[in-house]
Amino acid sequence: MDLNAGPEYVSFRKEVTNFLSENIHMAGKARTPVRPSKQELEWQKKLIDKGYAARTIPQEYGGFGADSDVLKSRIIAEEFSQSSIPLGMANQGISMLVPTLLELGTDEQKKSWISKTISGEVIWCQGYSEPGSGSDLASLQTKAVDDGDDFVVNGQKIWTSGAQMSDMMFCLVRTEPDAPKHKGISYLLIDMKTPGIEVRPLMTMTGHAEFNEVFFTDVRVPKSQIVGKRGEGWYVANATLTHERGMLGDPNQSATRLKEIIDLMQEETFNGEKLIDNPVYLDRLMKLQARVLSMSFNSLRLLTASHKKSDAKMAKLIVKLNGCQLNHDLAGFAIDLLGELGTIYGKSNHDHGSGKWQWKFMFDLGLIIGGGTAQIQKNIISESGLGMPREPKPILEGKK
Amino acid sequence: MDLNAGPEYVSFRKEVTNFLSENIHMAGKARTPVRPSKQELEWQKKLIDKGYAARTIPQEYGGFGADSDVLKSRIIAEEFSQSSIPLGMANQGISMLVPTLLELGTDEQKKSWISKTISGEVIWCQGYSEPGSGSDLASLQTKAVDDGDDFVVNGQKIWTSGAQMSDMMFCLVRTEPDAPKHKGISYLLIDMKTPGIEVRPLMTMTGHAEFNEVFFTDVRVPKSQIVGKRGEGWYVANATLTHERGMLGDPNQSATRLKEIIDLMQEETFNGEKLIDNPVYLDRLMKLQARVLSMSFNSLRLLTASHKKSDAKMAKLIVKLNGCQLNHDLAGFAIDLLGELGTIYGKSNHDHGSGKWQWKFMFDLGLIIGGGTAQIQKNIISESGLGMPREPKPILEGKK
Amino acid sequence: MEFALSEEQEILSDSVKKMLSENIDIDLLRNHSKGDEGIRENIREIVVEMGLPGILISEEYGGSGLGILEASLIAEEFGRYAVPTPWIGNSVMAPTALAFKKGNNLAEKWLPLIASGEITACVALTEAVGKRSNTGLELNNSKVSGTSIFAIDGELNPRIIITAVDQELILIDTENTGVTICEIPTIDSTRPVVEIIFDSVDIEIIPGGEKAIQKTINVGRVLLAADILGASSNMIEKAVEYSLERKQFNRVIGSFQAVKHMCAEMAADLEPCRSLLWYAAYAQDNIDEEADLLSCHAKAHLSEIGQDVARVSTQVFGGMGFTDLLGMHYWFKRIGLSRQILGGPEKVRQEAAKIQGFLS
Amino acid sequence: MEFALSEEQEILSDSVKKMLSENIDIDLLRNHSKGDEGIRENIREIVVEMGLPGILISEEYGGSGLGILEASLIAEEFGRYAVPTPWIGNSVMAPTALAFKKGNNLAEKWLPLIASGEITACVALTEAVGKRSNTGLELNNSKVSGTSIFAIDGELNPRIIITAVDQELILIDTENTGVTICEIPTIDSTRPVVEIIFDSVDIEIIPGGEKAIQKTINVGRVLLAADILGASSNMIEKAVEYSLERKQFNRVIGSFQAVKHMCAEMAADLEPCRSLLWYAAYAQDNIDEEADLLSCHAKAHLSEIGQDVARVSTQVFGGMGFTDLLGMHYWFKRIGLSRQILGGPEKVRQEAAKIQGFLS
Repeated sequence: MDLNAGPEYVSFRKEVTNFLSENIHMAGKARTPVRPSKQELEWQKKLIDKGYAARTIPQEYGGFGADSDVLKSRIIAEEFSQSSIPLGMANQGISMLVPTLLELGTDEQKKSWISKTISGEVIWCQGYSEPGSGSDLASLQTKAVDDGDDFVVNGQKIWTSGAQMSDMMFCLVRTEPDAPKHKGISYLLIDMKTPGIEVRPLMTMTGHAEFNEVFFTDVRVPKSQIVGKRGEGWYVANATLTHERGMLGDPNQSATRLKEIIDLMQEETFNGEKLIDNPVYLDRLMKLQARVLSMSFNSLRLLTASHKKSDAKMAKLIVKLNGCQLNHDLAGFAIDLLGELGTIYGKSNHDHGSGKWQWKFMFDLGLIIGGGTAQIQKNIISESGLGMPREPKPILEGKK
Repeated sequence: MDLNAGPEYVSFRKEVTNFLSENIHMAGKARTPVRPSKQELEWQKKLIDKGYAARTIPQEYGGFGADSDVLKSRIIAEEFSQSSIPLGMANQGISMLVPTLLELGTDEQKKSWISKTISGEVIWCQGYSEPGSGSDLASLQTKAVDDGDDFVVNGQKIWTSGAQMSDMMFCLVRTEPDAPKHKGISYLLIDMKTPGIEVRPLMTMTGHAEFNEVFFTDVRVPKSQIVGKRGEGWYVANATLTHERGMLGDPNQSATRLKEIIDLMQEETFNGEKLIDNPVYLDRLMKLQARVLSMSFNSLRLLTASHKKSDAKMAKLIVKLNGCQLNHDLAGFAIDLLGELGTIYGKSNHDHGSGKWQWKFMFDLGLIIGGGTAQIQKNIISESGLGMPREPKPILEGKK
Repeated sequence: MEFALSEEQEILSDSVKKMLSENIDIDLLRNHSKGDEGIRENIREIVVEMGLPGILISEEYGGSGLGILEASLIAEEFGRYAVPTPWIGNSVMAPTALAFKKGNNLAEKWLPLIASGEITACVALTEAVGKRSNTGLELNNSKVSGTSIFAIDGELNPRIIITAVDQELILIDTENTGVTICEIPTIDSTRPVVEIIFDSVDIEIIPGGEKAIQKTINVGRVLLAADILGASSNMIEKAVEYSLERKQFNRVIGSFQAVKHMCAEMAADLEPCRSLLWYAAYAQDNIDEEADLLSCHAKAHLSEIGQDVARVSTQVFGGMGFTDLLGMHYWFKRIGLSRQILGGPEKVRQEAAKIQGFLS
Repeated sequence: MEFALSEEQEILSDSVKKMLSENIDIDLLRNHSKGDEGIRENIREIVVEMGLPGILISEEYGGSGLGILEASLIAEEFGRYAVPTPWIGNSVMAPTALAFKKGNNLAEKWLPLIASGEITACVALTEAVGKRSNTGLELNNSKVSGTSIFAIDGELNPRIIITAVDQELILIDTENTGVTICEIPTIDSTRPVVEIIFDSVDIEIIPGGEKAIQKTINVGRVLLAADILGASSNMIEKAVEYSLERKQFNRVIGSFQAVKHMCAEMAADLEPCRSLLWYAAYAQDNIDEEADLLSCHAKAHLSEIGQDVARVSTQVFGGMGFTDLLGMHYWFKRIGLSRQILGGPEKVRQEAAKIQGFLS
């Protein structure tokens, strides 16, 4: 254990803070997915030039080309977060497709897509889940039938965020309907302007359409657009799925929320008494603080493990389950603190910020469900983490 | 809804309280299972004569012979409990065997055993569970082989309370080893003095031996000692098993505990401050009080349902699960209130009553497990209560 | 002693349920939440036709003279169907306030109008439970000024407002000048709440003082608990139904032990709440000395259990529960609002402790 | 920055584990709990032989000069094996108290004797955390009288007792007259605690005042948390093992989703505690401004999670968990004692709030 940074990192942090103080005026704000503006594209370019975005992506594909150094990556993340500046563009193309192509794409695919993706020229959405295939993702039914130089795709995807403004989708389709379910899937890159694709916004409980449904009717996709081999799409997707799960339940977010809650308790009153002076609320706050600290330190542990290229095992497996529940509980506490005012969801003279908390309370419940439900997470923890057996296969009853 | 008792019940309650105030000097104290003393046998006789014990058992079998009236039964229970007097002898012979014999015993069995059992002359223990058969009780392996006029019993039982001082055991054994597991069981009455029976006390986490193991080696049991038909023991036992489950998680016990906890909070201090003045403890107390009240009222609801001979369904199914957990949580709260002192388990100048709470805390955890684990209870609630399907049968893997 | 609903109570509950099942469905809730005002008027008409606004009002004033338990049974069904109509303020709290002292002028004047459905009454007692910043009323020269928020049943041009100032219940006729009412947008689109600004408005005092205020709050709390009970029951029922249809891994998800146990835990938590609620409701009319405490426990405990049920059942629905498609979020949010109004769980438990003489 | 154990720390932890796995088993715990005093002496010898009592004591006094993190790793293993030997008081709290101010006479005199294992030190700070009735010390003419309960590591004829009076840490040589020590019987037979009665006994003041008292309590709390971590880890590990052996319904019970999820929840709750503990232990030696707060959080949070793990893992063991046969109750009870000493969860969270300036 040594929580002091070495001198190399101290000076690197200084470099980042200097950059930020000089250039902060150029940065945009974090926004819900929309096409990047000209200013944002320029900012992204600047970040890549400095190595604050696309840091480890080889220069030949438009990246900065640095060696992997998780500590520096963390310093960058921390300093950008401190300044409330988004760390370059964040989208599923950058976080999921690019690592996949780097590992499994053909040379031509790498050259065609990586540079355009990290620069923000091409925006991607993800086409994995289907209405009938959630926890059992591998049962997906969207078909891609071999027809000359193309696959012809028919089916439906769901939970596709940003679909309406994306150029491309990376997508799982069933190419071999007779193979066992995990072996009949292929990973396709689909141009969203292809005829036969319809995007419909999907309204959620929050009252917003954070996701979409995407319908495919006889959509032709050139065979060259397959990543990995035909029938191996499940394995192509899986590396990055793990990556996605690691991103859910971010402890930095929990820590920020806790700080906001303490501020709220110091500002708000009930019957003239400050909320921070209520012993029962304080006890609840301390319980939550212990959980937040535990997850923050767990994340430092993961960082070190990643730095040392060692497997953090259980410490990693539990992040999504714990983190999403913690974030949900924090939002629920904030709502309770605000009492009646905590239910306000819209414009009102008496709005003390509850809209944000209510949105989080609901959206985080969605995150507890999405990206592998809590139940699936517990299966994974018990099987991969504790070595307990998989559910035995049931004897299927005769069809009715 | 009408929570007023009718005039018949008001006068019945008066009769009971009069009896108690006149005769209280004759009553013994509730004790862990030992053979009843002469005084206790006399007291039991008096109670049966008055109809406060063995109330609904026909006079020909030594009972009082009253019609069933759950309200009067409750009044008796309440008043005896108020006076801290045990409601006659309570043992598994009376609570489980007698109802079974009344329903399914031969005339001769009824005449032989019921009167002696309720009078306390014959004491019974129960032989159901085995080390390998807990949740899956029907997998029991104790064998009874047909040999002339007798069955010859070999095997082992566990969780047998009072075995060392019992005259007889009602016992489940496997008589048809080749039948499906539920259909190969018979219900036998076994004399505990038969050669080949060994009783070993079973020490539990509480440090006491509340239960025993019983070993059978070539124990001969006359065939006339079977209750119900051969191979139907599972169904014979099941009626009274339900009865046993209903008894666990008694809300009267929870209410008594809550009252004791409030007394404790009013007496004990920490750093000179009364515990009852600590807002965080009070919040915890109020949460527990709401649960206690809910379960008490639930029990009134069950009482009325039983009175009207209607099926209380879910309200009944949840009693064991909720009640045992609630009692455990109450004990845990009492321990927390006492802090360090709450861990004292034995004679000490600083004993503020923690021994009782620690024993309950552990024994109640045993009750959460015993008599159908919490997991089995949840299966039952979801299947019988909510109509969800049973676990599908797994495809068994080949033997290694 | 009979701890069960009477036949009449069962019939009342069933008839309300039948009426609601015929008139309320998810499309209606959706259209209502999008601002279709006609829906409020229509449902209000049906409710009035059934005589429900007069449920607590004595027969001499044109009501049916029933009790809080009957009102709770109706509230439970209103919760089950997430009914968008005035109920707890108009038909329960206001009549309780007005009838606290028998035979006063205000009761004579207004109760018949509430019973007949001619007017609606709005109840503004949030500040009597606890004040947030920038709220509260004060009296000057017998006129009231100030702001009350989260007033209940103020959406249909209420003719009267019942609120409290200086430990007295007061009544305001909204035909007087100086009253401004506007809806506060909350998560729960099924039950609008309003903000009322009083600018030197004439008042009348409803007799009964602090005790009348407390009793009015008590019945409001019991009724909110009943609403949560109904909403939660519905969420469990629908979650079980869904789990028996939805398949993953070639099995209905309701056959997985994890899902079964989630449902079993919800049911085990909720079922005893029904008995708690019955007792609490019965106590309001029949056991004076337990009425305060039981209303607190019913409100706090159902708020906690209801929140758990809302969360867990949404998880059983999975992604579908998170979307608007099934519409289960209307219940999730309705439970969320009920939890906070007339005192959140911590506040109400604190009161429960004080009632018993703890926490001086 | 490296948030991981160093190679040296791993080696230390492994060597302690190896020593314990060779010397401690369930039969030994059982015999010890039945009063076999020889066991205490034997284990003490082995622990001394490994140099563990001197772990925190600087090399000049014959120790190995390591830190609280190293001591916590040892405590974790002691918890995992439920080791019946003085540790937290003797080897951690006492040296921390004595070395708070560098180079004082008392340190010079006693630390070498603790390091070498020649004496044991008992720490009696229960009343500095919070007084129960009929306890507490007072000073008259530089002599101490009164009662301290739940003193730690007083079972092997301790030569010195460290306690506090009037905001000062004090040291009592038990060779002075007037000290009576007797064991308090608790649920946890593996770690005896004692009651000490002082009857006008000579004292010496350990320099450092309130800060020294606080620091001594802090490290005690961190070490108790470490003990809970080890004990809980063991319970989960053994529960999983058992679930893979025990069959019901023709399947190992570990293949039932209910059992799998119970185990997964325990693991998910416990795993982040390890990071919390490492940080809290590291902070005691390296981050002064966070040391107080983190020791509170580690103690309170591990007490809560530990209790859950103890309960749930016992349920996984089923009836066997409730009997004495597997002996898992030694860990259940050890966790139970650790939860209560040096401040139960509510008390310690209250301190955590105060440290941050909340709750004036």
